[in-house]
Amino acid sequence: MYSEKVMDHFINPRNVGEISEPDGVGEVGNARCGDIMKVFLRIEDNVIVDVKFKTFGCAAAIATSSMATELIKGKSVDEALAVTNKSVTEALDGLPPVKLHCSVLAEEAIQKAIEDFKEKQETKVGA
Amino acid sequence: MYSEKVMDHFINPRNVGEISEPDGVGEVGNARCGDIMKVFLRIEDNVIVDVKFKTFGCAAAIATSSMATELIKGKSVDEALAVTNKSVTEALDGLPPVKLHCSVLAEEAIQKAIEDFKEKQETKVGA
Amino acid sequence: MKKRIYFDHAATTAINREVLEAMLPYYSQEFGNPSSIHSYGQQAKKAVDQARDKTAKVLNAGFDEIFFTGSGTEADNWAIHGVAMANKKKGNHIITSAIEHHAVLYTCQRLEKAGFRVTYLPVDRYGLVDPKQVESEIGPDTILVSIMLANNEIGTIQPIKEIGKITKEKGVYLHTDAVQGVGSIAIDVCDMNIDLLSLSAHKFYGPKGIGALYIRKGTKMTPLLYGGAQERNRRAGTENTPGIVGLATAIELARSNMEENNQRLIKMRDRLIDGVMTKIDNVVLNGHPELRLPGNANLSFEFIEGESMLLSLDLKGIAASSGSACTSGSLDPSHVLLAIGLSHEIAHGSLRLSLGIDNTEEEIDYFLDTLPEIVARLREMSPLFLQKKGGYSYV
Amino acid sequence: MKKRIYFDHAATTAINREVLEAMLPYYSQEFGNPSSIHSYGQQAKKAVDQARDKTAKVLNAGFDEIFFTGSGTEADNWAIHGVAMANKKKGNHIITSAIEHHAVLYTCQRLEKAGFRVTYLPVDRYGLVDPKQVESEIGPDTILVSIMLANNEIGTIQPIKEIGKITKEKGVYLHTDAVQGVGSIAIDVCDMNIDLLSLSAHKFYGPKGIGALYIRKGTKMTPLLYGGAQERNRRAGTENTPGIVGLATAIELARSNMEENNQRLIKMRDRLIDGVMTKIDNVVLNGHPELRLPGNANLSFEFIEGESMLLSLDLKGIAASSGSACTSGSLDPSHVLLAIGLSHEIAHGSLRLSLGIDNTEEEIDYFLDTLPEIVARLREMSPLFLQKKGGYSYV
Ligand SMILES: Cc1ncc(COP(=O)(O)O)c(C=O)c1O
Ligand SMILES: Cc1ncc(COP(=O)(O)O)c(C=O)c1O
Repeated sequence: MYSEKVMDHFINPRNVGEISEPDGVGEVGNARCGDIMKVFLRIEDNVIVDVKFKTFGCAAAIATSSMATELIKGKSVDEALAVTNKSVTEALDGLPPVKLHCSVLAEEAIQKAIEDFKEKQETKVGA
Repeated sequence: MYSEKVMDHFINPRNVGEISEPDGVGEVGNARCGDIMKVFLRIEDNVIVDVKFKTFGCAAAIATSSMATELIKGKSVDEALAVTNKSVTEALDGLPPVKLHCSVLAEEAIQKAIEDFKEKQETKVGA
Repeated sequence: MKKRIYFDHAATTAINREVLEAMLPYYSQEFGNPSSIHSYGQQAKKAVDQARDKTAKVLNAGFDEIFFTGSGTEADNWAIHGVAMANKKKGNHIITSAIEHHAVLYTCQRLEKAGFRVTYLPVDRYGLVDPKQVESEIGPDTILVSIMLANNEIGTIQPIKEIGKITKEKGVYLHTDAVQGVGSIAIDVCDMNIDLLSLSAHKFYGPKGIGALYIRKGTKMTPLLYGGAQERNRRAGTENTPGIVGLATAIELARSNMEENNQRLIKMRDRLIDGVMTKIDNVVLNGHPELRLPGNANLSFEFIEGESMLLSLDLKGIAASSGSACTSGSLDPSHVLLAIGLSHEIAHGSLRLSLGIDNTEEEIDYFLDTLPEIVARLREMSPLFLQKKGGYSYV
Repeated sequence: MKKRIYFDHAATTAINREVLEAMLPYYSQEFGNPSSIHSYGQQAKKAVDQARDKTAKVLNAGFDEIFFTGSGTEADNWAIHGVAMANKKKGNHIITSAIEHHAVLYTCQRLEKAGFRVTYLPVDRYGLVDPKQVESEIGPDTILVSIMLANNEIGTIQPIKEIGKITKEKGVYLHTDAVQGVGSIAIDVCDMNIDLLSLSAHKFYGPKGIGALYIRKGTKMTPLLYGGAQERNRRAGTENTPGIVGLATAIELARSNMEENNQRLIKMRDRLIDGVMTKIDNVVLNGHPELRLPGNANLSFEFIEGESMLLSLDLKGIAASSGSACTSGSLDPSHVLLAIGLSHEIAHGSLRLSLGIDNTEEEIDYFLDTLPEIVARLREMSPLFLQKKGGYSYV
């Protein structure tokens, strides 16, 4: 059903965990629909130096969370914003059609975390 | 499908043939429906001393023809009239339900042959 | 052991050993439900997918245009009922032929009760549908044409490719019941413009209880069976994995041995027909002399009735059929034989001999030695023959 | 070889060797079409008749009340659609439950589109239908009640005998989907006043692609499949002789080993449930504590999602299911779990373990050793668990 890469990221998900006092946090999805992803970012000089996640969901949700965090790690904030559900899915060698919607979760969570980061920045700048 | 008795009478039908100048002849059925039976009777002192038949039809039609002629052979005309499709069927250890109608053929052919005999009698008596 | 000769391959066939071998693992080790996401299920799903791919390739169809069913009958019912239900806003007219299998005819009759109008095209004396007539019957409310690829009784092969050109041009769906054609006729659903095609594995040395419907992508139709999401939500019910694998193995084998088998069968069949015609008088060959299934010989013997021939042959170890096996419970002579213009009388005396890959030339010899006596004996017993000899005849 | 443990017997079962052995002759030597009148056909017909007789006896039904179908799904569709169509002049109301299999639910929905009115009875938190509610919903236009014997997801066994008393008294047909019940529940269609009953062989160690519908004599219903005169003109299609023989062999075996198997299964199942509840927190048992199928354990694990549990178990060699295998392609949590009142969140975290005759106590041990780590690992990864630990919870 799933590609080997998906299974690898499901069995050994990278970047699981939390970051205390993160520079940006994003949470999307809801338990009603069966998947939630929460992303924690540590950003220095506009570069994502660390990223962690927690995900409630199926194997596809967990694997895309893992892959997406890998893809943005070490990237600039703008580069990270360019990571789409398509690029995550491709990096995983594809997903079954019924699971494609899961890959949107990671894209949205990252965007939300970066928004959160930017808002915090503005607050700091404003302060 | 058929009982052993039916198969026996189909494989070795008794009384197949014709009687030249019979005392009674009866033919029933039609080729359109797939079965025809023709019965020839030789009657002496109101007793059926010989009987022959020709039948066009399925195994059940042939077997009932054979059995029915056996049942009336040596019987009085009145006894022969009492032979019903039911008694023929029973003598054959039954017939499949879809084939029950075949047994009516023999009953009717015999009745018709006896009628024919009686008509001829009357003509003779009348003459 | 008693000699046993099987000349009833149109009714059903014995499974090919290779096919059975291919099926067995899916009963025992690989028994998972293809809808299950664990490894048992995924292995079964892979087998089903491979089988779908094989089947599609043989018909030159797409992988996702093949739907497995529980029988050829289900495929026929589904095709016709499904297209009718989904397209009734477009029109309520269906065209079929007078010599279709009952799986098609009775489905059409059922739709007539539901307000559809059905045209049952006549056939000529060889059993052929005239494509021009198909064309002229298609009106603005016509939604479906259903014409069989080859007839199960008389073996006549229809000009489906010509009909397909017409239906394509007119924008009407074409269904073909190919249950008898698979294995002897090369089928290319693209080239022939077929939109729906039914098949049944047990007719080509595959297992019983499994069929398939090819449905061209984009065809609007409703399901026949509702329930689980199997077959991409279009045909519910746990997949019959061994059956599906068996069907695919059988269709591939049948296709790759087709030319060779056909040659052999045609030779045997023609010898059988010629032999019967030479040895026995008052015999008629039913169906088309050339456009017929390689294994099919359908002959009518005047003055005698089919079942007594069948049983007499059976006692000599020869299995044959009179009309379709499926209608043998019926009392009426075959609707196919009547449609080609036979009188009831002669239709009653029909014998179908359908040869298959296991038959031999020796079996043809034995048959040709055996049949004349049987016919003679039954004719001797027949009052019709009596009349014939006497100078007049009912027939 | 890798350890492989199959805890998904509700999805499908491996065929019993004895069953397969009984089937094999009908693929090869005894391959005739039961409708053929020659000896090949008659031998096959005898096998079909014997199978019908065996199947009837197990259900305490009459020989001519058993009709073989291509699946449990077909039997369900046929029962409901057939009764509805044949009795629509009498009434257009059908009563069923909210937790039926989709083969029943979707057939009912299709009938709603055709003008029928369907009442979907709620169930209590154990999944039980209330017979009193059945009674009070029956009106003058009610023609059919369809309530399953046992649920495929949560295993709850319905009070069919009580419902049967009511439907009999009210003169309404009772259909029961017994697909999950056969083999673990003693069925007597007379005693239970069942008019129609569906079953599917692959659920009780029989072959896939074969089912049966019991139809009480005199029940008014239309066919679902039209064509040949098979099954006394009520279900067309060449008989799947090997499948039919397999079904009959399997149902007899299942019945004769039932008490013994049930005892074993209940013991293993209860140890499994108790073990999980003891070792893992925040787990809910779904279904009725006692009125449940002997092999069924359905548990919901808070904070985590079912599929990731399934795949994690699969990687450890354990095959399980989350909700019904048939609905695993779907994204919504199971309609059954929602109907017993679970929140969506918890329903998503459900795991069905369905034990069968091949399972051992050692396998239960292995499972109880394996599951806690998996749940812990997934919970560690879950933001819901985080919140829970942090003092508040979504659930
Ligand atoms: C032309 C044709 N169509 C349909 C069928 C029905 O196939 P099945 O009996 O396998 O369902 C048959 C065979 O009986 C057939 O010969
Ligand atoms: C309760 C119930 N009814 C009907 C079915 C359908 O049976 P099948 O998939 O064998 O057609 C199933 C199994 O999937 C079931 O569990």
